[in-house]
Amino acid sequence: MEETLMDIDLKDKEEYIVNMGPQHPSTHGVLRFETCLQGEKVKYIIPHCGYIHRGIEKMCEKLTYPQLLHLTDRMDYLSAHINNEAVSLCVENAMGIEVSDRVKYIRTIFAELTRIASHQLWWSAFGMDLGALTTFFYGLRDREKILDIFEETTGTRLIQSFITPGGLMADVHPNFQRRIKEFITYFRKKLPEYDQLLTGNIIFRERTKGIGVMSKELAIDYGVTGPSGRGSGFHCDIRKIAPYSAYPFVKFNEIIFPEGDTYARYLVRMKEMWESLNVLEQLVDNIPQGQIMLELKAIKAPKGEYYQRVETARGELGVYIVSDGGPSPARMKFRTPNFSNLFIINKIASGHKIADLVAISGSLDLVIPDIDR
Amino acid sequence: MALLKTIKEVGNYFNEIYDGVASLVRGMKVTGGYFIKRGQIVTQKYPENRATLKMFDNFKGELQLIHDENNQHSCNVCNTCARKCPNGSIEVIYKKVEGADGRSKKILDKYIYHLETCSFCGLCVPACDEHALRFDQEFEHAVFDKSKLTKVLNKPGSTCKVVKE
Amino acid sequence: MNLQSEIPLDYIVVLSAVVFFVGLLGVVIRRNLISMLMGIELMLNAVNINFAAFNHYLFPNRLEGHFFALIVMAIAAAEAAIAIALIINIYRRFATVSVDDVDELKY
Amino acid sequence: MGVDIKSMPYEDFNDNETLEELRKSGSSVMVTSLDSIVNWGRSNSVWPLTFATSCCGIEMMAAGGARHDFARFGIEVYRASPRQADVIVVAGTIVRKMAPVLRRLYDQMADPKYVIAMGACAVSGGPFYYNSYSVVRGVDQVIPVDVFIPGCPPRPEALLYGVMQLQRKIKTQKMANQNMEGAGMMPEMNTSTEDKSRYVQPAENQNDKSAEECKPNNSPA
Amino acid sequence: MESYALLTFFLTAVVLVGGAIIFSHFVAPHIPGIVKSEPYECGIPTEGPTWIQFHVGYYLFAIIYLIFDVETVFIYPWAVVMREIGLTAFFEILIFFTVLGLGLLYAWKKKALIWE
Amino acid sequence: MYDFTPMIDSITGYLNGVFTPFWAGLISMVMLGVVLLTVYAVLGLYLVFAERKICARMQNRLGPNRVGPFGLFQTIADLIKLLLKELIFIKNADNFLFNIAPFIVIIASIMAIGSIPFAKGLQAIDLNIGVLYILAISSMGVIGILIAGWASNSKYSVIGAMRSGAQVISYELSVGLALLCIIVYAGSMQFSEIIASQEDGWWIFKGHIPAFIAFVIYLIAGTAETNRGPFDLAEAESELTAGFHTEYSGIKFAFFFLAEYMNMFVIAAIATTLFLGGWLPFHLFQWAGFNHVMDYIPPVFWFFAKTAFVIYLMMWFKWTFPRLRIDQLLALEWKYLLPINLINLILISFLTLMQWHF
Amino acid sequence: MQTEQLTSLITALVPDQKPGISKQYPEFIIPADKVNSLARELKNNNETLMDYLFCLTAVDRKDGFHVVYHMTSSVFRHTLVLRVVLADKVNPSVPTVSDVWRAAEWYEREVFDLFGIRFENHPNLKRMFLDDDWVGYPLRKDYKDSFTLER
Amino acid sequence: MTGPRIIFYILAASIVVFSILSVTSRRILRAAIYLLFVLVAMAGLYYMMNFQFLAAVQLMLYAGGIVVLIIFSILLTSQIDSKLDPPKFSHLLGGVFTAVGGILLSTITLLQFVFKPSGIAAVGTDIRSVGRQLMDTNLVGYALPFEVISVLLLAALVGSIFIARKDRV
Ligand code: SF4
Ligand code: SF4
Ligand code: SF4
Repeated sequence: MEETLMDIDLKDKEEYIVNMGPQHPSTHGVLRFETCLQGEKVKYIIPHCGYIHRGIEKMCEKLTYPQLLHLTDRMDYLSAHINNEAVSLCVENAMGIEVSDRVKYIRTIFAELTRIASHQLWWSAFGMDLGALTTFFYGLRDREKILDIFEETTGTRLIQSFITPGGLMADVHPNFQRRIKEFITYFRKKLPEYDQLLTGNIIFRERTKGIGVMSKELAIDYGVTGPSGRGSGFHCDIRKIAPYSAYPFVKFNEIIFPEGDTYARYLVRMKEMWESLNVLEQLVDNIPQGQIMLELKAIKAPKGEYYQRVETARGELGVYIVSDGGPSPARMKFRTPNFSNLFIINKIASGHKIADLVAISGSLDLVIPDIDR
Repeated sequence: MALLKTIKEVGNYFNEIYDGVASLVRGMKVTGGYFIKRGQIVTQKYPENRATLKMFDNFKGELQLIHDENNQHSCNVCNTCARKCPNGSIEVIYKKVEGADGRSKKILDKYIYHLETCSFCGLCVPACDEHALRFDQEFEHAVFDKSKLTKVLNKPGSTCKVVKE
Repeated sequence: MNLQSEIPLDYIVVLSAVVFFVGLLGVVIRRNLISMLMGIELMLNAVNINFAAFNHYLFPNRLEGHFFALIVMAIAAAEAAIAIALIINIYRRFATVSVDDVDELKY
Repeated sequence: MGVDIKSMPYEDFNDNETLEELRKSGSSVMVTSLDSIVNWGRSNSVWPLTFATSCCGIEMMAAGGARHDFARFGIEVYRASPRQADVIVVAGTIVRKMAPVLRRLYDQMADPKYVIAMGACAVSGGPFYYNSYSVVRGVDQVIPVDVFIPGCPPRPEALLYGVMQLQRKIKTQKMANQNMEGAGMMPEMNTSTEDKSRYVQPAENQNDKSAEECKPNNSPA
Repeated sequence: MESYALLTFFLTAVVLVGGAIIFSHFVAPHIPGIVKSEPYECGIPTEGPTWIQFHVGYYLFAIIYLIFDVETVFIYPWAVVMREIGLTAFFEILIFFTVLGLGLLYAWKKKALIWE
Repeated sequence: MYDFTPMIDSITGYLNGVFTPFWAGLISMVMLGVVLLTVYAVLGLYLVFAERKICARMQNRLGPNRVGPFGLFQTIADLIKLLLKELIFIKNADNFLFNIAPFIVIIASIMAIGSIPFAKGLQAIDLNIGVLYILAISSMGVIGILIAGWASNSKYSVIGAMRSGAQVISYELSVGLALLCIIVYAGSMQFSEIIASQEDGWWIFKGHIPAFIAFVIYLIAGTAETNRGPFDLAEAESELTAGFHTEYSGIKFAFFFLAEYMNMFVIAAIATTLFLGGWLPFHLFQWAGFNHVMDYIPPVFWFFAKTAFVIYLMMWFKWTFPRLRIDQLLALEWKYLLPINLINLILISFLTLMQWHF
Repeated sequence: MQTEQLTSLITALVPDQKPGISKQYPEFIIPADKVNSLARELKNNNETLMDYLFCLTAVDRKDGFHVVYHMTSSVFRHTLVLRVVLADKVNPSVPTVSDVWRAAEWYEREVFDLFGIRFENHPNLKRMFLDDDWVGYPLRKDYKDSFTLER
Repeated sequence: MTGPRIIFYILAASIVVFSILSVTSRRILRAAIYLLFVLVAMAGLYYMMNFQFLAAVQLMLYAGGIVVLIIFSILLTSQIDSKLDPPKFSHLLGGVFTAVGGILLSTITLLQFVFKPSGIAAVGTDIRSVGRQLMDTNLVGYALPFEVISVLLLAALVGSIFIARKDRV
């Protein structure tokens, strides 16, 4: 198969191998691309992962359900909340309990805020990858507003640890709604600026349009989901396919662009931020009253196997729990979005230039611990 | 016909240039705007603003064993918090003492808190039925010596309010 | 500054002769095409010095030597461009830039 | 003299004892004024290596962002090449596969070089201290660490505080023994041929100091 | 005086760089190591030769540059006297540019201006 | 007013009076060298500082502010740090070339700075081929970059060097051609004469649109020639870590860093001199009063203000735009700038022929 | 497609299938040697079109390793789970499905890395997360090493 | 000893030394750098002869153009640790003999001839007179060569692209 060109010998003298990573600014962490180049053209890429394989799945087998949430937090740390939501939902399904609407609403609000924050960070970093250094600061500036909302309620910024099977760790702070409304108005003003700075820019468009084209079939075959998949026209938003939490109560559009190039993936995320703002607007004023935490004697999934799919900021997260009926799972598997999204890179980036490789890997929005777990 | 096409091509060539330059100028307006406008700087000057810097009430800084003014805490050595902690950051070490009624009682000897492994998951504080724990607002932890991060939370000479039989 | 009054013309002419023959030496002893090209450049430069020097010393009222030097430079540049193109082509075909190897590898 | 940091009183720093020891240790030569100039330069211009492995890296980026602005300390010049960097902020988990890489990066940095271990993972393995088969329990097993910043992840302010601690530490150094200091207490190792056994050794159990009878209780409920 | 000034510039630069490097050599720490002196490649020992075989198409840029460099060199004297000489100079440069424009067009059409 | 010629003459006169010509020459050389060095160092340090502050402000942050008042000593601290940083020798690298590369880039930039007219009479050297001299000297810098990348024996370096080589040589053409436009207008290559020709208006104003186009092209090409963003492909951080100077540490690296900024200054200073009237004050046609007030501002100030403006433009570019890809970069030069430039030049010569400029 | 139809379809293809464990999705336990052909059929059959394999993993149970395939159709949106039980706990092996779904290539590598299950005909079965010289397969229940600290 | 003389001797010495180094160095890129030094020193020489324009052209064309081209081609064809073969002994012998013999012969010949300084007043060698003569369409002018050069350059351009493009491997 042409994907695994590990053993191709360098017959052509003009080819050479360059390592990008583990410590490389473009890989956003400790990914390693073993890149074979011809001139500046990428012949093929072999991604090497495992530089941050922390053995989370094994560790989960030793921890109780509430405890292991602090590990899933750290898997895809940019959608920490959504990861936890997935686990909690899975455990709740297993136990056959249903949380109150209030919890659902708050969870969804958190999830959407997380999504926006994650996309903001991605936007910042993507601009950096392409050499537009100022985007980094604008994205982070606006992200701080969301982090403030998180911190006020949960006490931590990046990794909230706010959710637990059966409900939430605490009720939201009284300022919660006000701050979110402020944020919505604020960010609606700032988003057009993002467009002026980057989206419309001719250099940016030249750098992204037609680069790294991924067809819909390819996306499905490789299991590329999330904004990257939707940029190829793959209808894969779990929030629509299998709505959970408060998503059945809100109206929103699934953003789909059929082109499949880097620019399309970019646009999906930009539009998703608008869409998330809409979702937030629908939810924030209508948070019903209700119990924050169900009274549970013990959190134990009954014997059996359970699977839960949710949509994180990067795509479909699946949580697969095999339980023996004890307080901790017998096997815990995370089907993480980035794991699948990563391996498409050889397919879509070979044939382009090195600079395009950076753009493409940026547009896939990789979070390495999510790949390695 | 060919001439028309050429003209069109040349027109496109210049159109492209115009569009490109216009988009560049739009981008420059954003950055330039921030450069000119006053009061856009959002930087908090951390060490300078220490006096006014206040964390949110919920901020999880460092675990604290609550002591009242009599230097008393309310930990009764039930060890729930240590069991709840996912990464063993808490060790509750007790010693047995002879109570007044002759029965031996467990009292807290050392409440060891490993700040270096704590992941601030917040499971320990609600786990304590005695409400003996809380998070304080401290975040300036950096040290030169790793062993300084293992802390004993009960203050020297402190006693327990409620003594478990 | 006027070199005319400070240094005899002979010095410069001898200097140019030295450079010329050093360039020749380079062409002779090196088998690498690029090195040989560098030798040739040296020789051309030696000639240019003469043009300039004779102009400066003997016919300061005219600019002929100056122009000759100028044109030699232009031609040298064109020659270098073609030569490098040839060398690279040879390199591509034989994966070597040594005359000896190319000689052996004749097609 | 020497270890004052602008807008931050000396007493408000942690771990002043170790600092005092550092000041006393080494050669008996007093910190000369030349040293203080040199240290002033070095401490105010610590350029970090672009190196972030996981979650803590995001907070490091946030510290560089507009709100917290690393740059005020003059350390915003992120260098991607270890040759030009002064400090390696280990922000995130280091696993056994990564440890040789980290070591190599550290070895390739030009002296004087410093290490900040940011976050619980880098300090001790953090949430992955127990039960993980691949996480290195603290980067101090791999490279010599100057400043430890606990937290998971530490706030950007905590990182800034850690940087100030590093600046204080730099200010205690002496030119005279710069060829010994900073090079680290660990000999360089050749990562290409190195045997990985050093990370495979179980770390010293931190529970050693705890009393025996507590152990059984510590298992998960 | 001019040539002395030029000489001064040159010497200043040499003194600046040389002095700084020598100074640095004496005062900076120097702790050599095997790994330290190996080439850097993102923390991974380099695979294969560090020397890169370049795509040979690259040198075309250098060649085209050289040709146009010669051209610009010859335009300078023209530019200075353009004003005085007027029409003749204008036509001469017109011819000159036309011929070279053809060259550029040729290079363009032959796709010599594409960096791969 | 504010003519430096008498001052310099009197200094030379004094020296010649006291010492023998040989010693007088030597002393004036030393003085010139010291002055140049000071200017160079101060400019270099504060350009770096200014860039950090300016970009900080564009990004809603403060920038360095803790070292000295407003962080003014920040770059000095950096300099001290870099001076005291270990110089690493790379295995298998060609040490001779590795060490000589910083010399070449710095020599190129210092020699270029020397001939810039800071004010009337405040010019170390006024060659009759001034513009050509600067171009010739700065074409030397690329050799430094090429051998730096090559001698490092690292893959990133070589790719960076190759890119930067292709980039710099390409854009040199545009720089030259854009300057030629003004040379045609002014009919001279001597800086003093070019400035003198702008007494009645700067070329960018009185040269019609072609002069403006030339200015824009010059700015783009100049930015590219100094390897600055958005054309910083040679050290494209997200691709090649640090590009051609990946393996350089300590003060050697600092010199590449410095040379980049100084080249930027040279580019801006030439733009000022040729397009913006050099040290001439800003005049509005007939407003004698206004013009008179302007005349009171010393020419050095005018020069630096204009240069600062151009430098600010270049920084503005850098901090706003994404980086180009290498093939786009070369296409921009060969397919847009160069043809436009050639046509522009013909247009300008036509304008000159017809005497249609002001 | 409804569960009943699926059941009949799969029974037709693999007569010795057994109903699965989980109740959440329709699930079938199939013998190891049939997995590749069944997968191909499920993907290409116009009524199932299981073109999206969203999860492939393994579980270490008492009766052997279970390899579990979660798949869905991007057209019909029905989900199906296949399960293969490998009783051999020392040298488990199963045919690859990476020629059916590309995504499987890396899932299988991961499973090989962490469980030591061999996937026959896999194009590139190598360690993925762990070093090449790592001993043992960490996600097996009996995995022990000297490094892990148990709590 | 006057200033110009010192400078001349320095320049001459560096020309000779670096040109010898350039042909004897076994590292080819070093050889190119030595060549660069020779060329720069020659530019200095032109400068001292008042041919400022020629000096600048020398720098721009030779140092900035041809040397860059040569470095490019070296980068494309040789490795950093590869050294040039030491010359064959016969070649070396022949080469040194020719060179030394040639130098001696020509020096002797040249020294026998007495160049008489012309004593004619120098015309301006500044760029303007160069330009005037270059644009001059009279018999003494160089307008025709000027145009011919453009054709030459065109030919070189087309030729080199043609050579480089032909049968791409
Ligand atoms: S702190 Fe609370 S939970 Fe922990 S041992 Fe004491 S009483 Fe028990
Ligand atoms: S916050 Fe979590 S990790 Fe920290 S001590 Fe409490 S339970 Fe343990
Ligand atoms: S310390 Fe916590 S936040 Fe930091 S890398 Fe480790 S798990 Fe992530």
